[in-house]
Amino acid sequence: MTRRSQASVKRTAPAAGAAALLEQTWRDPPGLVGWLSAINHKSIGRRFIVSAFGFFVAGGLLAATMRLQLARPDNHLVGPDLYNQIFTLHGTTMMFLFAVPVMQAMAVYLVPLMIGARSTAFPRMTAYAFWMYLFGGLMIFAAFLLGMGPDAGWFSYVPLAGPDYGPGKRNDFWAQLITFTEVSGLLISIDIITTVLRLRAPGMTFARIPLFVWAMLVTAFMIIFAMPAVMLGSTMLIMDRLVSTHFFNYAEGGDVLLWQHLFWFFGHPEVYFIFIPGLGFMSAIIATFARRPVFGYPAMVMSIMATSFLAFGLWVHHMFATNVPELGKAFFTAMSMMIAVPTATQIFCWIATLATGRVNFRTPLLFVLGFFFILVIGGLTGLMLGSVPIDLQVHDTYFVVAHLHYVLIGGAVFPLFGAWYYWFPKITGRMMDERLGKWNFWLFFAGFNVAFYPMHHLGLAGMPRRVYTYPADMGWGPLNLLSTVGAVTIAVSVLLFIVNAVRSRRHGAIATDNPWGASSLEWAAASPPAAYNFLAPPVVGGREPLWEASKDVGAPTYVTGLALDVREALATTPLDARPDHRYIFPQPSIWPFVSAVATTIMFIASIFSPWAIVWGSLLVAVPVTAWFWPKRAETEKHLALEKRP
Amino acid sequence: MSARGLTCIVAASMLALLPAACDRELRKLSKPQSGGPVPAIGDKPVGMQPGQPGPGLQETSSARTYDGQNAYELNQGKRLFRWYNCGGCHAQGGGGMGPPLMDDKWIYGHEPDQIYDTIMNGRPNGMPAFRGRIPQEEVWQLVGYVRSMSGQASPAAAPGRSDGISASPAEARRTRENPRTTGPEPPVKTP
Amino acid sequence: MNAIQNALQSAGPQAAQIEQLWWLTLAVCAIAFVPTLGALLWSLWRAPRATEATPADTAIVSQPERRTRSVVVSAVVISGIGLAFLLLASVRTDHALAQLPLEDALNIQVTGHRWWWDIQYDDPDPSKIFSTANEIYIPVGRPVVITLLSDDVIHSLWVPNLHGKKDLIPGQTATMQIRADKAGTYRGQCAEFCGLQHAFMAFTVTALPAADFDAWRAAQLEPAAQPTDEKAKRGEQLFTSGSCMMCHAIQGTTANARMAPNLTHVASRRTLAAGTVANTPQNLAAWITDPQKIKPGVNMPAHHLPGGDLDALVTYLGTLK
Amino acid sequence: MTTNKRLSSSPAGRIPGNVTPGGALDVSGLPSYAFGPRSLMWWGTLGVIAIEATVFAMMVATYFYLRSQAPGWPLGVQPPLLVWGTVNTLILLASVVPNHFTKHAAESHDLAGVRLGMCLCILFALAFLVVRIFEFRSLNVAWDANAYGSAVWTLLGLHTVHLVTDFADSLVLAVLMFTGPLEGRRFVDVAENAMYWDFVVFAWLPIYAVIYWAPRF
Repeated sequence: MTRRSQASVKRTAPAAGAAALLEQTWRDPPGLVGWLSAINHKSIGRRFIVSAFGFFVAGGLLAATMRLQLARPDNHLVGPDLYNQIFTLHGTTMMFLFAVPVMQAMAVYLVPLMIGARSTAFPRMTAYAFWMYLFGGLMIFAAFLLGMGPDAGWFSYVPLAGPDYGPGKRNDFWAQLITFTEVSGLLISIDIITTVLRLRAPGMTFARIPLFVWAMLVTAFMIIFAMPAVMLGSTMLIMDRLVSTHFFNYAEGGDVLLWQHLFWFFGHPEVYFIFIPGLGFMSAIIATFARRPVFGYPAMVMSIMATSFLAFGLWVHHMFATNVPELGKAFFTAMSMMIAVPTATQIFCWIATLATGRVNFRTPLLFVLGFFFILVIGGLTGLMLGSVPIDLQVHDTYFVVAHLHYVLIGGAVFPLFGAWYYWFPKITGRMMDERLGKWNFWLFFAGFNVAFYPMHHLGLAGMPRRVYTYPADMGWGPLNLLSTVGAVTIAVSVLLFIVNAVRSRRHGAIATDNPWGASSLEWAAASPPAAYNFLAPPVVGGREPLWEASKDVGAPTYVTGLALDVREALATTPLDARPDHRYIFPQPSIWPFVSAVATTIMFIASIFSPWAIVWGSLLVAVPVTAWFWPKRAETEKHLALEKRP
Repeated sequence: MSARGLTCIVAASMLALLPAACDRELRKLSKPQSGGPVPAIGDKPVGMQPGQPGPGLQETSSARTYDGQNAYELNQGKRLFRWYNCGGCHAQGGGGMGPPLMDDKWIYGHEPDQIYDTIMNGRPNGMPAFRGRIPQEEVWQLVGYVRSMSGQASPAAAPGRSDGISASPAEARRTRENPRTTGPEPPVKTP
Repeated sequence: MNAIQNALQSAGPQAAQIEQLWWLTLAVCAIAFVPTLGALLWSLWRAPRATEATPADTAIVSQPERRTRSVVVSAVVISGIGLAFLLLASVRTDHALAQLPLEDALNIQVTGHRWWWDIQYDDPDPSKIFSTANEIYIPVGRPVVITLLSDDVIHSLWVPNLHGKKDLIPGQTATMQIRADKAGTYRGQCAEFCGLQHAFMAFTVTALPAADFDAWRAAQLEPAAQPTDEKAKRGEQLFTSGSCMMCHAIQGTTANARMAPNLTHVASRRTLAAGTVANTPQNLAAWITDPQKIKPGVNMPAHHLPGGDLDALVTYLGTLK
Repeated sequence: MTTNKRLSSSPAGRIPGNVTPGGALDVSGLPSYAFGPRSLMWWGTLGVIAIEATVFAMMVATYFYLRSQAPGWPLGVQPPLLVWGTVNTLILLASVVPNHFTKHAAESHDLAGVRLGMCLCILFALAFLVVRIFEFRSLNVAWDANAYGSAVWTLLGLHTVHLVTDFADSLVLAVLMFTGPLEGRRFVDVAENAMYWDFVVFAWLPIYAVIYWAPRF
């Protein structure tokens, strides 16, 4: 802490109206233009979460339609063409427009608060990423409503999704949606990594980073190394379709399996960058409601890292039915088994935490307990799928559908709902209704198992995935009907959640700053937090800043000396978070929004003509330059604050 | 990029339902049922001589399902062009025993109905009659595809490259020829 | 169509191997599941209750929790052992699947089409090669090597009662070794999404005693029966001079196209349109008239035949036993 | 500093939880920006570099995967002509000199040096963009001829996209350096731009090897 000792400690009277000034400096500008120019991480985070939830509901409605179609054999509610579009869009929406973005959205809102910062590292980029995500999602749903929805599955296997067997522009929209969401996801990842590494409160060393922040940091790194694969793959796909390249044309030296390798090299890690943030929510919620820090912090961190590394060695277990060399398959089976160890470790640590803690049964904890039951089942069926011989039987059957929903809904959606109940008071300043919350949980939990448990049996009884209907004499009818009943129950429980959220937002009990008696820094900010998060950014002296006294004897407890009328914050060193320099954040700007619009036009146009890339990039260059170009007035202010390194 | 492409962008991005965009991707999976008069059927088997129809199929006006801008119909047409071995004479549109189909020259006319007529009733010097051998709906699909070979279909609907040896550029990337009728005259023989 | 399709009712060594592994894995997973959830419920039951006001217990941060740690560590170790065991079992089964003895194996070549199966029985003697569609017949107890090809997109051949699935990938050749030890008919269907009618791309594998199989094979090698009565003759003429012969083949006639199922012995089949409807004259007539009603998206076109012609055609096809 | 209001005291509330209140940490003395790994922009740029390096790696992997599936390589065409690719490699490597000159000028707040350096860099950029056109001409294969053609065109295209964006960045930055408004942080932007330039140059070397030499072995 050398630099800190150098820093002189002033003691003078409180500056009058400091809070008002800061609020004025950090808040979003007024008016519609102001709304579009907003870059405050909380505004963007809120919009991000709400949009992602919107897509979750849309994807859910698609799922409900499928369940109604499958409720009885030889059903003709929707025909094969529409059904294929529906299940493709359901998978695409849930994976690309809900599961991954919603986790990043939570991070955009929470991470700066949890590490005692005032903003994400690149707020304008955060805004741009959000708009790109939103426009991409709107594009794909527009295409669907126009009868041009993608219809080759969320995995878009070639040649089915290729130019020869996927006529029209349907799958081009899919491929371009990937580009949208990847741009968004990758930018947010850079943002989160830089935020976590450089903007942590002084004293928050690596060993003191909250587990949720760890999870998001690791996830961000995974995204950076996994997403490029599918981005490249979807680009090849669109080039094959638009300009006749031959990447996937076996007759001209291409290869059909190349797509599967590229897709699953991303696709399998993707499961984990949906799952790992869920683990982060788990740790945050369990610690608070067991009234003690999570047992085995180092083990937890190590497990998250181990998972993220092993996740890159699993992709071929989606391809066991192709003729991949046997030896390779054995390796991937081994990896699939191995990745269970870190997850098991975390589960045991949480159980230990609950066993040695004092338990406060509230809705967030209920959802966490739901995780244990559902995810453990999903994990075990995962082991079965990891084994080559068993996979050969259940691969591409409803057994897999059951498994993946047990893992993703159990491992991510249940913790996520818990997280929404947990952080709702922080975001809105009001508590959610506990009684509705419990109904919401029990209906969701029951409905989920009724909907998805029977699918295990359907799969073993030979029902393949992605069939729009099935003959009556296969005997799959009753279980499918049961499953549909479960699906409806889930829909009701989600409706309850919406009702609860909307009502509580207006009439919920006023929340204190720290309604759950939690330990992490976001609970030191107001509920809802002021635009500037912390009037005096905190200095951290331990892993549980709100629970334990500072471990750094005689260390200061808060930061002063930051400008009030300029968006200025403290940048710290990556490892041990020592104060490094004062970082000046950009002002709100309309240009990220305009740039996103321009990029959207370019991307959609390039579905129809390769030349759109050329004139489109010129179209994008203009707003991006304007975005970067500094304002004279701001520069003046900065010069006044300037101090050379 | 094409005007149609632009309309599609506007449609998609503005969520406005433009019929142009919808129809192009529509898949009419259930063809219209037809009644209508029962034509007389020749009783002796017919070979593939020009101008002589095969027996059996009942034709109806309601079966005119031509849509030269529908991606699915065009793609089906391309499949049938391969299945019925049209390439045997016309190659991949480049022409062989039969005239090329990629260029702007149409001996017997480029209008859909003229092409339909050519396929159904055949033409002198080699083009067999497919009446009675290919159902009307499929002939109309072939008509749409044949026109797309010289770029008459929107690039947003015309087929892309096939999964096979690519002899000629994909229909979606062909330059739109300005069709002109050159016949009636014997088809150009290329050695 | 009332054939069974179930991964847990094995009728051959391959499926049996997998079934054993399945039950073993299930047992191990149950052994893992019960104590884990038990431990969770137990700790929740005995842990003292608290409210958000309860001061957090941070003492434990400073003093190490040796007992808890040893419990957690041993739990991790045990699960590690369980996983290693499962891995071993899985690899062993995988090995066993590759060891099916193949002497005097029957060679069948299956080509996937949207949305039906072209089946060709290979033989060193070319005159003994024949094609059929959607219904595979094999002798009981004799190994069968199936060569898998695709004509368009990726399909996957799956007969759960006999073996796991194997993909048919365009531009690649895969093989699958099976053996049926129980006589019977086993249903299978395409397991890789292949477009509009993926749901109705089914087939059956019928295991016959050796003698019956040879009889069946001899019958299949015969060319189509010559029509005797006038109506059937008319039907054949319609078939060979009309649009049917553009895609279908019937051995012993001029029809020899390969785009659609070989109909030489169509009357001997259980179902039409790859397991979509039962093979009855009514269904056949409906199918010829408007296939899209029965199997939307199928490549078979509608045929608006005058009543008499339709009747003749159906009668003729009915004679192709 | 007088024009700027600062919070220089213990505020009411908002001090994290039950931590025993110590003193304040006054950071007004710290620099308002920093170079290299100390700057946030450096980490942002590093993130972008990581992503793009992964894309290149994936594309190279694709190239060799396709090659491993092919009967012969390159698929029935001549390998690319060496001359233009090699010329461009030399130009790119040479551009490292003015680039680093610019970087050092920026780090020592030498505006004149930065202006000169950036102009030189832009001249180099123009040079390798022009030569790049001839490179595409000398590939001896069309992108739609076969999978090999698709792979090399995509690989070369990907890198060209980076050349173009880097050229555009530098151009905008150079203009800014002449027109202003300027502050110390702008020198950081110049330094990070130089770092990205280095990436584009050194990422080229493996790509050059793959495009021009791999088909010859």
